[in-house]
Amino acid sequence: MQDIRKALYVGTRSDGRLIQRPMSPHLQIYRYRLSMVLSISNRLTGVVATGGAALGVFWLAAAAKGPKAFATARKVTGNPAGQLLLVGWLASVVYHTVGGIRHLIWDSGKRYDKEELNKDGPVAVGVTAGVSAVLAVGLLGVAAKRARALAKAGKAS
Amino acid sequence: MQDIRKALYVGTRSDGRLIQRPMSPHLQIYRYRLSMVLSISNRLTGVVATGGAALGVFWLAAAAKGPKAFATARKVTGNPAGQLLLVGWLASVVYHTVGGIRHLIWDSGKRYDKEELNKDGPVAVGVTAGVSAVLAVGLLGVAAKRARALAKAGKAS
Amino acid sequence: MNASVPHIEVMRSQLGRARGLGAGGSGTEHWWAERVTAASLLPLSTWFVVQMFRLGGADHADVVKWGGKPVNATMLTALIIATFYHAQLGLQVIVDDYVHGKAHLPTRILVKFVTSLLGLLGVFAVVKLVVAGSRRS
Amino acid sequence: MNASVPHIEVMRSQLGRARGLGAGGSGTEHWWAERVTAASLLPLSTWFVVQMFRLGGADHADVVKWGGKPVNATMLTALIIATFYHAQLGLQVIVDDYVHGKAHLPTRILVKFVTSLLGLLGVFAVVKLVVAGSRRS
Repeated sequence: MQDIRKALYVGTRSDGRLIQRPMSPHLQIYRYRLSMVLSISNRLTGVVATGGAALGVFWLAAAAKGPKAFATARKVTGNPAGQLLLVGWLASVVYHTVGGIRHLIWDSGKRYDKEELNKDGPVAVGVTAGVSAVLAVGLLGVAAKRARALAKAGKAS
Repeated sequence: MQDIRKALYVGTRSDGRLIQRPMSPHLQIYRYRLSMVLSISNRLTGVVATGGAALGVFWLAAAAKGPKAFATARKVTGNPAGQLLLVGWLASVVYHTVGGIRHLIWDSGKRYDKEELNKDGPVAVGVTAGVSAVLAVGLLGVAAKRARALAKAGKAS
Repeated sequence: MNASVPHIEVMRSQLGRARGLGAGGSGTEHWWAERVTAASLLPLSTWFVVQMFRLGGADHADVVKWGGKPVNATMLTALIIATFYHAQLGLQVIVDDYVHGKAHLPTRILVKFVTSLLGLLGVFAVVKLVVAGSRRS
Repeated sequence: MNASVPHIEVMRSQLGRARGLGAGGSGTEHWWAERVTAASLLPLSTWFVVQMFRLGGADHADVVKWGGKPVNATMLTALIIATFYHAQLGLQVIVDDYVHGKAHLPTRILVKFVTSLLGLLGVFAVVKLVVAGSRRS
Protein backbone atom coordinates (compact mmCIF):
# COMPACT_ATOMS: atom_id res chain seq x y z
CA MET A 1 0.00 0.00 0.00
CA GLN A 2 1.77 3.09 -1.20
CA ASP A 3 -0.98 5.61 -0.78
CA ILE A 4 -2.34 6.00 2.73
CA ARG A 5 -5.78 6.81 1.32
CA LYS A 6 -6.02 3.26 0.04
CA ALA A 7 -6.55 2.15 3.63
CA LEU A 8 -10.03 3.61 3.31
CA TYR A 9 -10.73 1.17 0.49
CA VAL A 10 -10.14 -1.93 2.55
CA GLY A 11 -13.33 -3.84 3.25
CA THR A 12 -14.36 -7.24 4.56
CA ARG A 13 -16.02 -9.94 2.51
CA SER A 14 -18.94 -11.76 4.12
CA ASP A 15 -16.61 -14.61 5.04
CA GLY A 16 -14.51 -12.14 6.99
CA ARG A 17 -11.52 -11.93 4.60
CA LEU A 18 -10.03 -8.54 3.89
CA ILE A 19 -10.43 -7.28 0.33
CA GLN A 20 -9.63 -4.18 -1.67
CA ARG A 21 -12.90 -2.41 -2.44
CA PRO A 22 -13.36 -1.26 -6.05
CA MET A 23 -12.70 2.40 -6.79
CA SER A 24 -14.74 4.50 -9.22
CA PRO A 25 -12.92 5.78 -12.27
CA HIS A 26 -12.08 9.48 -12.22
CA LEU A 27 -14.63 12.05 -13.36
CA GLN A 28 -12.79 12.80 -16.62
CA ILE A 29 -13.27 9.21 -17.75
CA TYR A 30 -17.03 9.56 -18.09
CA ARG A 31 -18.86 10.71 -21.22
CA TYR A 32 -20.87 13.89 -20.77
CA ARG A 33 -24.43 13.28 -19.59
CA LEU A 34 -27.16 15.77 -18.71
CA SER A 35 -27.80 13.95 -15.42
CA MET A 36 -24.19 14.68 -14.37
CA VAL A 37 -24.79 18.41 -14.78
CA LEU A 38 -28.15 18.24 -13.05
CA SER A 39 -26.66 16.36 -10.13
CA ILE A 40 -23.83 18.78 -9.48
CA SER A 41 -26.24 21.67 -10.10
CA ASN A 42 -28.41 20.39 -7.30
CA ARG A 43 -25.49 20.84 -4.93
CA LEU A 44 -24.49 24.20 -6.36
CA THR A 45 -28.04 25.56 -6.15
CA GLY A 46 -28.21 24.25 -2.59
CA VAL A 47 -25.17 26.35 -1.70
CA VAL A 48 -26.58 29.40 -3.51
CA ALA A 49 -29.96 28.89 -1.81
CA THR A 50 -28.19 28.85 1.55
CA GLY A 51 -26.47 32.12 0.68
CA GLY A 52 -29.84 33.56 -0.30
CA ALA A 53 -31.38 32.34 2.94
CA ALA A 54 -28.59 34.15 4.79
CA LEU A 55 -29.52 37.34 2.91
CA GLY A 56 -33.17 36.71 3.81
CA VAL A 57 -32.22 36.47 7.48
CA PHE A 58 -30.27 39.75 7.21
CA TRP A 59 -33.36 41.31 5.61
CA LEU A 60 -35.51 40.11 8.53
CA ALA A 61 -32.91 41.30 11.02
CA ALA A 62 -32.89 44.72 9.31
CA ALA A 63 -36.68 44.90 9.60
CA ALA A 64 -36.37 43.95 13.26
CA LYS A 65 -33.64 46.51 13.88
CA GLY A 66 -35.65 49.48 12.71
CA PRO A 67 -36.73 51.74 9.84
CA LYS A 68 -33.21 53.00 9.12
CA ALA A 69 -31.65 49.54 8.74
CA PHE A 70 -34.66 48.45 6.71
CA ALA A 71 -34.24 51.43 4.37
CA THR A 72 -30.70 50.23 3.67
CA ALA A 73 -32.00 46.70 2.99
CA ARG A 74 -34.61 48.19 0.67
CA LYS A 75 -31.89 49.99 -1.25
CA VAL A 76 -30.32 46.59 -1.91
CA THR A 77 -33.55 44.82 -2.83
CA GLY A 78 -34.76 47.77 -4.88
CA ASN A 79 -31.75 48.23 -7.14
CA PRO A 80 -31.15 46.20 -10.32
CA ALA A 81 -28.00 44.43 -9.08
CA GLY A 82 -29.82 43.41 -5.91
CA GLN A 83 -32.80 42.21 -7.89
CA LEU A 84 -30.56 40.14 -10.15
CA LEU A 85 -29.24 38.54 -6.97
CA LEU A 86 -32.77 37.89 -5.74
CA VAL A 87 -33.75 36.33 -9.07
CA GLY A 88 -30.65 34.15 -8.87
CA TRP A 89 -31.65 33.07 -5.38
CA LEU A 90 -35.21 32.39 -6.51
CA ALA A 91 -34.09 30.32 -9.51
CA SER A 92 -31.69 28.36 -7.30
CA VAL A 93 -34.40 27.62 -4.76
CA VAL A 94 -36.78 26.54 -7.54
CA TYR A 95 -34.14 24.33 -9.13
CA HIS A 96 -33.10 22.83 -5.79
CA THR A 97 -36.78 22.22 -4.96
CA VAL A 98 -37.41 20.48 -8.29
CA GLY A 99 -34.21 18.47 -7.85
CA GLY A 100 -35.19 17.70 -4.27
CA ILE A 101 -38.61 16.43 -5.33
CA ARG A 102 -36.88 14.19 -7.90
CA HIS A 103 -34.63 12.87 -5.13
CA LEU A 104 -37.65 12.14 -2.91
CA ILE A 105 -39.25 10.29 -5.85
CA TRP A 106 -36.05 8.30 -6.42
CA ASP A 107 -35.91 7.50 -2.70
CA SER A 108 -39.37 5.99 -3.00
CA GLY A 109 -37.92 3.71 -5.67
CA LYS A 110 -39.53 5.32 -8.71
CA ARG A 111 -38.32 6.96 -11.94
CA TYR A 112 -34.80 5.68 -11.35
CA ASP A 113 -34.34 3.66 -14.55
CA LYS A 114 -31.91 4.96 -17.13
CA GLU A 115 -34.58 5.94 -19.65
CA GLU A 116 -36.79 7.57 -17.05
CA LEU A 117 -33.85 9.57 -15.71
CA ASN A 118 -32.94 10.76 -19.18
CA LYS A 119 -36.54 11.64 -19.95
CA ASP A 120 -37.16 13.51 -16.67
CA GLY A 121 -33.96 15.57 -16.79
CA PRO A 122 -35.04 17.98 -19.54
CA VAL A 123 -38.52 18.18 -17.96
CA ALA A 124 -36.93 19.27 -14.69
CA VAL A 125 -34.95 21.95 -16.51
CA GLY A 126 -38.07 23.16 -18.29
CA VAL A 127 -40.17 23.25 -15.12
CA THR A 128 -37.42 25.12 -13.29
CA ALA A 129 -37.09 27.70 -16.06
CA GLY A 130 -40.85 28.19 -16.37
CA VAL A 131 -41.64 28.43 -12.65
CA SER A 132 -38.63 30.66 -12.00
CA ALA A 133 -39.54 33.04 -14.83
CA VAL A 134 -43.21 33.31 -13.77
CA LEU A 135 -42.34 33.85 -10.10
CA ALA A 136 -39.53 36.31 -10.86
CA VAL A 137 -41.64 38.44 -13.19
CA GLY A 138 -44.62 38.28 -10.81
CA LEU A 139 -42.66 39.12 -7.67
CA LEU A 140 -40.59 41.90 -9.23
CA GLY A 141 -43.73 43.32 -10.83
CA VAL A 142 -45.69 43.32 -7.57
CA ALA A 143 -42.74 44.77 -5.67
CA ALA A 144 -42.13 47.54 -8.21
CA LYS A 145 -45.81 48.45 -8.32
CA ARG A 146 -46.12 48.61 -4.54
CA ALA A 147 -42.87 50.54 -4.14
CA ARG A 148 -44.05 53.11 -6.70
CA ALA A 149 -47.42 53.46 -4.97
CA LEU A 150 -45.66 53.97 -1.63
CA ALA A 151 -43.28 56.53 -3.12
CA LYS A 152 -46.23 58.43 -4.59
CA ALA A 153 -48.05 58.38 -1.26
CA GLY A 154 -44.88 59.89 0.15
CA LYS A 155 -44.59 57.39 2.94
CA ALA A 156 -41.77 55.30 1.45
CA SER A 157 -39.18 54.76 4.12
CA MET B 1 -46.83 -18.70 2.20
CA GLN B 2 -49.88 -17.50 0.34
CA ASP B 3 -50.21 -14.07 1.90
CA ILE B 4 -47.25 -11.75 1.51
CA ARG B 5 -48.01 -10.18 4.89
CA LYS B 6 -47.16 -13.49 6.53
CA ALA B 7 -43.52 -12.71 5.78
CA LEU B 8 -43.70 -10.20 8.59
CA TYR B 9 -44.61 -12.99 10.97
CA VAL B 10 -41.45 -14.98 10.39
CA GLY B 11 -39.18 -14.90 13.40
CA THR B 12 -36.15 -16.78 14.69
CA ARG B 13 -36.07 -18.98 17.73
CA SER B 14 -33.14 -18.53 20.09
CA ASP B 15 -31.43 -21.53 18.47
CA GLY B 16 -31.58 -19.70 15.15
CA ARG B 17 -34.31 -21.75 13.46
CA LEU B 18 -36.97 -19.89 11.52
CA ILE B 19 -40.43 -20.11 13.00
CA GLN B 20 -43.87 -18.72 12.27
CA ARG B 21 -44.69 -16.20 14.96
CA PRO B 22 -48.13 -16.55 16.51
CA MET B 23 -50.78 -14.18 15.19
CA SER B 24 -53.51 -12.65 17.36
CA PRO B 25 -57.03 -13.60 16.42
CA HIS B 26 -59.03 -10.90 14.71
CA LEU B 27 -60.85 -8.32 16.82
CA GLN B 28 -64.27 -9.81 16.02
CA ILE B 29 -63.24 -13.11 17.60
CA TYR B 30 -63.03 -11.64 21.08
CA ARG B 31 -65.92 -11.47 23.50
CA TYR B 32 -66.93 -7.95 24.46
CA ARG B 33 -65.03 -6.66 27.49
CA LEU B 34 -65.20 -3.26 29.16
CA SER B 35 -61.40 -3.05 29.12
CA MET B 36 -61.44 -3.22 25.31
CA VAL B 37 -63.64 -0.15 25.13
CA LEU B 38 -61.61 1.67 27.76
CA SER B 39 -58.37 0.94 25.89
CA ILE B 40 -59.53 2.24 22.53
CA SER B 41 -61.24 5.16 24.29
CA ASN B 42 -57.89 6.15 25.75
CA ARG B 43 -56.57 6.59 22.21
CA LEU B 44 -59.67 8.35 20.96
CA THR B 45 -59.71 10.78 23.87
CA GLY B 46 -56.02 11.40 23.27
CA VAL B 47 -56.79 12.46 19.70
CA VAL B 48 -59.72 14.62 20.85
CA ALA B 49 -57.55 16.17 23.58
CA THR B 50 -54.95 17.06 20.93
CA GLY B 51 -57.63 18.74 18.84
CA GLY B 52 -58.76 20.64 21.92
CA ALA B 53 -55.18 21.67 22.67
CA ALA B 54 -54.96 23.01 19.11
CA LEU B 55 -58.09 25.08 19.80
CA GLY B 56 -56.50 26.25 23.06
CA VAL B 57 -53.44 27.42 21.16
CA PHE B 58 -55.64 29.28 18.69
CA TRP B 59 -57.39 30.92 21.66
CA LEU B 60 -54.03 32.01 23.08
CA ALA B 61 -52.90 33.24 19.65
CA ALA B 62 -56.13 35.24 19.34
CA ALA B 63 -55.48 36.83 22.74
CA ALA B 64 -51.93 37.61 21.61
CA LYS B 65 -53.09 39.06 18.28
CA GLY B 66 -55.38 41.67 19.77
CA PRO B 67 -58.82 42.56 21.14
CA LYS B 68 -60.56 42.05 17.79
CA ALA B 69 -59.27 38.52 17.25
CA PHE B 70 -60.03 37.73 20.90
CA ALA B 71 -63.60 38.95 20.50
CA THR B 72 -64.03 36.39 17.70
CA ALA B 73 -62.58 33.67 19.92
CA ARG B 74 -64.97 34.72 22.69
CA LYS B 75 -67.91 34.36 20.35
CA VAL B 76 -66.87 30.72 19.86
CA THR B 77 -66.27 29.99 23.55
CA GLY B 78 -69.39 31.88 24.59
CA ASN B 79 -71.93 30.17 22.36
CA PRO B 80 -73.64 26.86 23.22
CA ALA B 81 -72.09 24.85 20.36
CA GLY B 82 -68.64 26.10 21.33
CA GLN B 83 -69.28 25.26 24.97
CA LEU B 84 -70.40 21.75 24.03
CA LEU B 85 -67.06 21.43 22.22
CA LEU B 86 -65.21 22.70 25.29
CA VAL B 87 -67.05 20.25 27.56
CA GLY B 88 -66.16 17.45 25.11
CA TRP B 89 -62.52 18.51 25.27
CA LEU B 90 -62.64 18.69 29.07
CA ALA B 91 -64.21 15.23 29.38
CA SER B 92 -61.64 13.80 26.95
CA VAL B 93 -58.76 15.30 28.89
CA VAL B 94 -60.18 13.98 32.17
CA TYR B 95 -60.72 10.51 30.71
CA HIS B 96 -57.27 10.46 29.09
CA THR B 97 -55.73 11.61 32.37
CA VAL B 98 -57.51 8.89 34.36
CA GLY B 99 -56.53 6.32 31.72
CA GLY B 100 -52.99 7.67 31.74
CA ILE B 101 -52.72 7.35 35.52
CA ARG B 102 -53.92 3.74 35.20
CA HIS B 103 -51.22 3.14 32.58
CA LEU B 104 -48.56 4.59 34.89
CA ILE B 105 -49.80 2.31 37.67
CA TRP B 106 -49.65 -0.69 35.33
CA ASP B 107 -46.15 0.31 34.24
CA SER B 108 -45.10 0.13 37.88
CA GLY B 109 -46.34 -3.47 37.85
CA LYS B 110 -49.48 -2.99 39.93
CA ARG B 111 -53.24 -3.53 39.42
CA TYR B 112 -52.59 -5.53 36.24
CA ASP B 113 -54.25 -8.80 37.23
CA LYS B 114 -57.45 -9.77 35.50
CA GLU B 115 -59.71 -9.18 38.50
CA GLU B 116 -58.06 -5.89 39.38
CA LEU B 117 -58.43 -4.67 35.79
CA ASN B 118 -62.09 -5.61 35.74
CA LYS B 119 -62.69 -3.98 39.11
CA ASP B 120 -60.85 -0.74 38.26
CA GLY B 121 -62.51 -0.22 34.87
CA PRO B 122 -65.94 0.87 36.14
CA VAL B 123 -64.26 2.96 38.84
CA ALA B 124 -62.30 4.81 36.11
CA VAL B 125 -65.53 5.46 34.21
CA GLY B 126 -67.23 6.73 37.35
CA VAL B 127 -64.33 9.00 38.32
CA THR B 128 -64.17 10.40 34.79
CA ALA B 129 -67.89 11.12 34.70
CA GLY B 130 -67.90 12.69 38.17
CA VAL B 131 -64.82 14.86 37.74
CA SER B 132 -65.87 15.94 34.24
CA ALA B 133 -69.36 16.89 35.38
CA VAL B 134 -68.13 18.86 38.40
CA LEU B 135 -65.46 20.70 36.39
CA ALA B 136 -67.76 21.38 33.44
CA VAL B 137 -70.57 22.79 35.61
CA GLY B 138 -68.09 24.78 37.69
CA LEU B 139 -66.16 26.24 34.74
CA LEU B 140 -69.23 27.07 32.67
CA GLY B 141 -70.87 28.60 35.71
CA VAL B 142 -67.87 30.75 36.58
CA ALA B 143 -67.44 31.81 32.93
CA ALA B 144 -71.11 32.72 32.50
CA LYS B 145 -71.17 34.67 35.76
CA ARG B 146 -68.03 36.65 34.89
CA ALA B 147 -69.17 37.28 31.31
CA ARG B 148 -72.48 38.63 32.62
CA ALA B 149 -70.72 40.86 35.15
CA LEU B 150 -68.44 42.19 32.40
CA ALA B 151 -71.39 42.81 30.08
CA LYS B 152 -73.16 44.70 32.86
CA ALA B 153 -70.10 46.81 33.58
CA GLY B 154 -70.16 47.59 29.87
CA LYS B 155 -66.54 46.72 29.37
CA ALA B 156 -67.04 43.36 27.68
CA SER B 157 -64.87 43.20 24.61
CA MET C 1 -14.10 -23.08 17.52
CA ASN C 2 -14.65 -26.42 19.21
CA ALA C 3 -18.06 -27.80 18.32
CA SER C 4 -18.35 -29.68 21.60
CA VAL C 5 -18.28 -26.51 23.68
CA PRO C 6 -21.87 -25.46 24.19
CA HIS C 7 -22.51 -21.92 23.04
CA ILE C 8 -25.49 -19.77 22.19
CA GLU C 9 -26.07 -19.10 18.53
CA VAL C 10 -28.10 -15.92 18.83
CA MET C 11 -27.99 -13.27 16.18
CA ARG C 12 -27.39 -10.37 18.48
CA SER C 13 -24.31 -8.42 19.42
CA GLN C 14 -23.00 -8.66 22.97
CA LEU C 15 -23.19 -4.89 23.32
CA GLY C 16 -26.79 -4.86 22.21
CA ARG C 17 -27.55 -7.66 24.65
CA ALA C 18 -25.92 -5.79 27.51
CA ARG C 19 -27.80 -2.63 26.74
CA GLY C 20 -31.05 -4.50 26.35
CA LEU C 21 -31.88 -2.47 23.31
CA GLY C 22 -31.27 -4.79 20.42
CA ALA C 23 -29.30 -3.72 17.42
CA GLY C 24 -31.26 -0.56 16.65
CA GLY C 25 -29.99 1.15 19.77
CA SER C 26 -33.16 3.13 20.37
CA GLY C 27 -36.07 1.05 21.50
CA THR C 28 -37.12 2.55 24.80
CA GLU C 29 -36.82 6.28 24.20
CA HIS C 30 -40.26 6.74 22.73
CA TRP C 31 -41.84 4.81 25.59
CA TRP C 32 -39.98 6.77 28.22
CA ALA C 33 -40.65 10.15 26.66
CA GLU C 34 -44.36 9.33 26.55
CA ARG C 35 -44.36 8.49 30.28
CA VAL C 36 -42.26 11.44 31.35
CA THR C 37 -44.40 13.92 29.41
CA ALA C 38 -47.53 12.23 30.82
CA ALA C 39 -46.25 12.62 34.37
CA SER C 40 -45.33 16.27 33.66
CA LEU C 41 -48.77 16.94 32.24
CA LEU C 42 -50.49 15.90 35.48
CA PRO C 43 -49.46 19.01 37.48
CA LEU C 44 -49.37 21.26 34.43
CA SER C 45 -52.91 20.53 33.29
CA THR C 46 -54.18 20.69 36.88
CA TRP C 47 -52.66 24.17 37.02
CA PHE C 48 -54.35 25.05 33.74
CA VAL C 49 -57.79 23.93 34.97
CA VAL C 50 -57.35 26.06 38.10
CA GLN C 51 -56.37 29.02 35.91
CA MET C 52 -59.47 28.49 33.80
CA PHE C 53 -61.56 28.91 36.94
CA ARG C 54 -59.84 32.25 37.42
CA LEU C 55 -60.15 33.19 33.78
CA GLY C 56 -63.38 31.70 32.38
CA GLY C 57 -65.41 34.42 30.67
CA ALA C 58 -62.71 37.04 31.18
CA ASP C 59 -62.20 39.81 28.64
CA HIS C 60 -59.13 40.54 26.54
CA ALA C 61 -57.40 42.85 29.00
CA ASP C 62 -57.61 40.26 31.81
CA VAL C 63 -56.26 37.46 29.62
CA VAL C 64 -53.36 39.62 28.42
CA LYS C 65 -52.55 40.64 31.98
CA TRP C 66 -52.70 37.00 33.09
CA GLY C 67 -50.54 35.73 30.21
CA GLY C 68 -47.99 38.47 30.76
CA LYS C 69 -47.00 37.33 34.24
CA PRO C 70 -43.69 35.43 34.14
CA VAL C 71 -44.95 32.52 36.26
CA ASN C 72 -48.04 32.05 34.11
CA ALA C 73 -45.98 32.35 30.92
CA THR C 74 -43.58 29.73 32.27
CA MET C 75 -46.33 27.28 33.18
CA LEU C 76 -48.12 27.88 29.88
CA THR C 77 -44.98 27.31 27.83
CA ALA C 78 -44.17 24.14 29.74
CA LEU C 79 -47.76 22.97 29.29
CA ILE C 80 -47.69 23.67 25.56
CA ILE C 81 -44.37 21.93 24.97
CA ALA C 82 -45.32 18.89 27.09
CA THR C 83 -48.77 18.68 25.47
CA PHE C 84 -47.63 18.73 21.87
CA TYR C 85 -44.62 16.52 22.48
CA HIS C 86 -46.88 13.98 24.20
CA ALA C 87 -49.47 14.35 21.42
CA GLN C 88 -46.79 13.79 18.79
CA LEU C 89 -45.64 10.59 20.48
CA GLY C 90 -49.17 9.32 20.99
CA LEU C 91 -50.40 10.12 17.50
CA GLN C 92 -47.28 8.52 16.08
CA VAL C 93 -48.19 5.21 17.71
CA ILE C 94 -51.72 5.45 16.36
CA VAL C 95 -50.38 6.13 12.87
CA ASP C 96 -48.00 3.19 13.22
CA ASP C 97 -50.90 0.94 14.15
CA TYR C 98 -53.54 2.01 11.68
CA VAL C 99 -51.89 3.60 8.66
CA HIS C 100 -50.12 1.04 6.53
CA GLY C 101 -48.25 0.94 3.28
CA LYS C 102 -47.32 4.02 1.31
CA ALA C 103 -49.38 6.44 3.36
CA HIS C 104 -47.52 5.56 6.56
CA LEU C 105 -44.38 7.64 6.20
CA PRO C 106 -46.01 10.84 4.88
CA THR C 107 -48.67 10.62 7.60
CA ARG C 108 -46.03 10.27 10.29
CA ILE C 109 -44.08 13.24 9.01
CA LEU C 110 -47.30 15.25 8.72
CA VAL C 111 -48.18 14.47 12.36
CA LYS C 112 -44.77 15.63 13.50
CA PHE C 113 -44.93 18.72 11.32
CA VAL C 114 -48.40 19.82 12.43
CA THR C 115 -47.86 19.17 16.15
CA SER C 116 -44.53 21.05 15.98
CA LEU C 117 -46.14 24.03 14.28
CA LEU C 118 -48.98 24.11 16.82
CA GLY C 119 -46.50 24.03 19.69
CA LEU C 120 -44.46 26.78 18.09
CA LEU C 121 -47.57 28.90 17.57
CA GLY C 122 -48.47 28.46 21.24
CA VAL C 123 -45.00 29.50 22.37
CA PHE C 124 -45.10 32.59 20.16
CA ALA C 125 -48.53 33.51 21.48
CA VAL C 126 -47.11 33.33 25.03
CA VAL C 127 -44.11 35.45 24.05
CA LYS C 128 -46.42 38.02 22.55
CA LEU C 129 -48.59 38.05 25.67
CA VAL C 130 -45.51 38.59 27.83
CA VAL C 131 -44.54 41.55 25.68
CA ALA C 132 -48.04 42.97 25.53
CA GLY C 133 -48.49 42.45 29.28
CA SER C 134 -45.27 44.27 30.10
CA ARG C 135 -46.35 47.21 27.96
CA ARG C 136 -49.54 47.71 29.96
CA SER C 137 -48.25 47.27 33.49
CA MET D 1 -23.29 -27.29 15.71
CA ASN D 2 -20.96 -29.19 13.41
CA ALA D 3 -17.61 -27.43 13.09
CA SER D 4 -17.16 -28.67 9.52
CA VAL D 5 -20.21 -26.75 8.31
CA PRO D 6 -19.00 -23.36 7.11
CA HIS D 7 -20.58 -20.52 9.01
CA ILE D 8 -19.97 -16.86 9.57
CA GLU D 9 -18.25 -15.94 12.82
CA VAL D 10 -19.00 -12.21 12.81
CA MET D 11 -20.05 -10.31 15.90
CA ARG D 12 -22.88 -8.56 14.21
CA SER D 13 -26.60 -9.17 14.20
CA GLN D 14 -28.42 -10.02 11.00
CA LEU D 15 -30.71 -7.07 11.60
CA GLY D 16 -27.76 -4.74 12.01
CA ARG D 17 -26.20 -6.14 8.86
CA ALA D 18 -29.43 -5.71 6.92
CA ARG D 19 -29.83 -2.16 8.12
CA GLY D 20 -26.21 -1.39 7.43
CA LEU D 21 -25.90 0.33 10.75
CA GLY D 22 -23.69 -1.93 12.76
CA ALA D 23 -24.07 -1.85 16.50
CA GLY D 24 -23.92 1.91 16.88
CA GLY D 25 -27.40 2.31 15.55
CA SER D 26 -26.97 5.71 13.95
CA GLY D 27 -26.12 5.55 10.29
CA THR D 28 -29.30 6.76 8.72
CA GLU D 29 -30.15 9.77 10.85
CA HIS D 30 -28.36 12.27 8.67
CA TRP D 31 -30.06 10.91 5.57
CA TRP D 32 -33.46 10.93 7.23
CA ALA D 33 -33.11 14.41 8.69
CA GLU D 34 -32.17 15.70 5.25
CA ARG D 35 -35.33 14.15 3.74
CA VAL D 36 -37.69 15.20 6.51
CA THR D 37 -36.44 18.80 6.46
CA ALA D 38 -36.72 18.76 2.66
CA ALA D 39 -40.33 17.58 2.86
CA SER D 40 -41.11 20.22 5.51
CA LEU D 41 -39.53 22.92 3.39
CA LEU D 42 -41.93 22.26 0.50
CA PRO D 43 -45.02 23.76 2.23
CA LEU D 44 -42.97 26.26 4.25
CA SER D 45 -41.19 27.81 1.27
CA THR D 46 -44.39 27.79 -0.77
CA TRP D 47 -45.93 29.79 2.07
CA PHE D 48 -42.95 32.16 2.01
CA VAL D 49 -43.23 32.79 -1.73
CA VAL D 50 -46.93 33.57 -1.33
CA GLN D 51 -46.06 35.96 1.51
CA MET D 52 -43.49 37.67 -0.70
CA PHE D 53 -46.24 38.39 -3.20
CA ARG D 54 -48.13 40.09 -0.37
CA LEU D 55 -45.02 41.85 0.88
CA GLY D 56 -42.78 42.65 -2.11
CA GLY D 57 -41.87 46.35 -2.09
CA ALA D 58 -43.63 46.94 1.23
CA ASP D 59 -42.29 49.52 3.65
CA HIS D 60 -40.99 48.97 7.17
CA ALA D 61 -44.30 49.41 8.98
CA ASP D 62 -46.00 46.76 6.83
CA VAL D 63 -43.18 44.25 7.30
CA VAL D 64 -43.18 44.77 11.09
CA LYS D 65 -46.95 44.38 11.22
CA TRP D 66 -46.72 41.21 9.11
CA GLY D 67 -43.91 39.68 11.19
CA GLY D 68 -45.66 40.51 14.45
CA LYS D 69 -48.63 38.22 13.80
CA PRO D 70 -48.26 34.95 15.76
CA VAL D 71 -49.09 32.73 12.78
CA ASN D 72 -46.57 34.46 10.52
CA ALA D 73 -43.94 34.36 13.27
CA THR D 74 -44.57 30.64 13.70
CA MET D 75 -44.28 29.85 10.01
CA LEU D 76 -41.18 32.05 9.67
CA THR D 77 -39.48 30.39 12.62
CA ALA D 78 -40.29 26.93 11.29
CA LEU D 79 -38.99 27.98 7.86
CA ILE D 80 -35.77 29.39 9.32
CA ILE D 81 -35.06 26.34 11.47
CA ALA D 82 -35.86 23.88 8.66
CA THR D 83 -33.81 25.89 6.14
CA PHE D 84 -30.63 26.16 8.16
CA TYR D 85 -30.86 22.63 9.50
CA HIS D 86 -31.26 21.35 5.95
CA ALA D 87 -28.46 23.64 4.75
CA GLN D 88 -26.19 22.38 7.51
CA LEU D 89 -26.81 18.76 6.53
CA GLY D 90 -26.34 19.46 2.83
CA LEU D 91 -23.20 21.55 3.21
CA GLN D 92 -21.76 18.92 5.52
CA VAL D 93 -22.01 16.31 2.77
CA ILE D 94 -20.34 18.66 0.31
CA VAL D 95 -17.53 19.31 2.79
CA ASP D 96 -17.18 15.57 3.38
CA ASP D 97 -16.86 15.02 -0.35
CA TYR D 98 -14.54 17.83 -1.36
CA VAL D 99 -12.53 18.96 1.66
CA HIS D 100 -9.88 16.43 2.64
CA GLY D 101 -7.12 16.13 5.14
CA LYS D 102 -6.48 18.62 7.90
CA ALA D 103 -8.94 21.19 6.60
CA HIS D 104 -11.86 18.76 6.82
CA LEU D 105 -12.70 18.96 10.51
CA PRO D 106 -12.34 22.75 10.92
CA THR D 107 -14.44 23.30 7.78
CA ARG D 108 -17.17 21.02 9.06
CA ILE D 109 -17.25 22.79 12.41
CA LEU D 110 -17.26 26.16 10.64
CA VAL D 111 -20.25 25.13 8.51
CA LYS D 112 -22.17 24.03 11.58
CA PHE D 113 -21.20 27.18 13.47
CA VAL D 114 -22.17 29.62 10.72
CA THR D 115 -25.46 27.94 9.79
CA SER D 116 -26.40 27.76 13.49
CA LEU D 117 -25.62 31.44 14.00
CA LEU D 118 -27.64 32.42 10.93
CA GLY D 119 -30.62 30.39 12.13
CA LEU D 120 -30.36 31.94 15.58
CA LEU D 121 -30.18 35.43 14.09
CA GLY D 122 -33.32 34.69 12.10
CA VAL D 123 -35.19 33.44 15.15
CA PHE D 124 -34.17 36.50 17.16
CA ALA D 125 -35.25 38.79 14.32
CA VAL D 126 -38.69 37.11 14.37
CA VAL D 127 -38.93 37.45 18.15
CA LYS D 128 -38.09 41.12 17.87
CA LEU D 129 -40.70 41.61 15.14
CA VAL D 130 -43.28 39.96 17.41
CA VAL D 131 -42.33 42.36 20.19
CA ALA D 132 -42.29 45.42 17.92
CA GLY D 133 -45.58 44.41 16.29
CA SER D 134 -47.40 44.13 19.60
CA ARG D 135 -46.07 47.50 20.72
CA ARG D 136 -47.70 49.28 17.79
CA SER D 137 -51.12 47.61 17.74
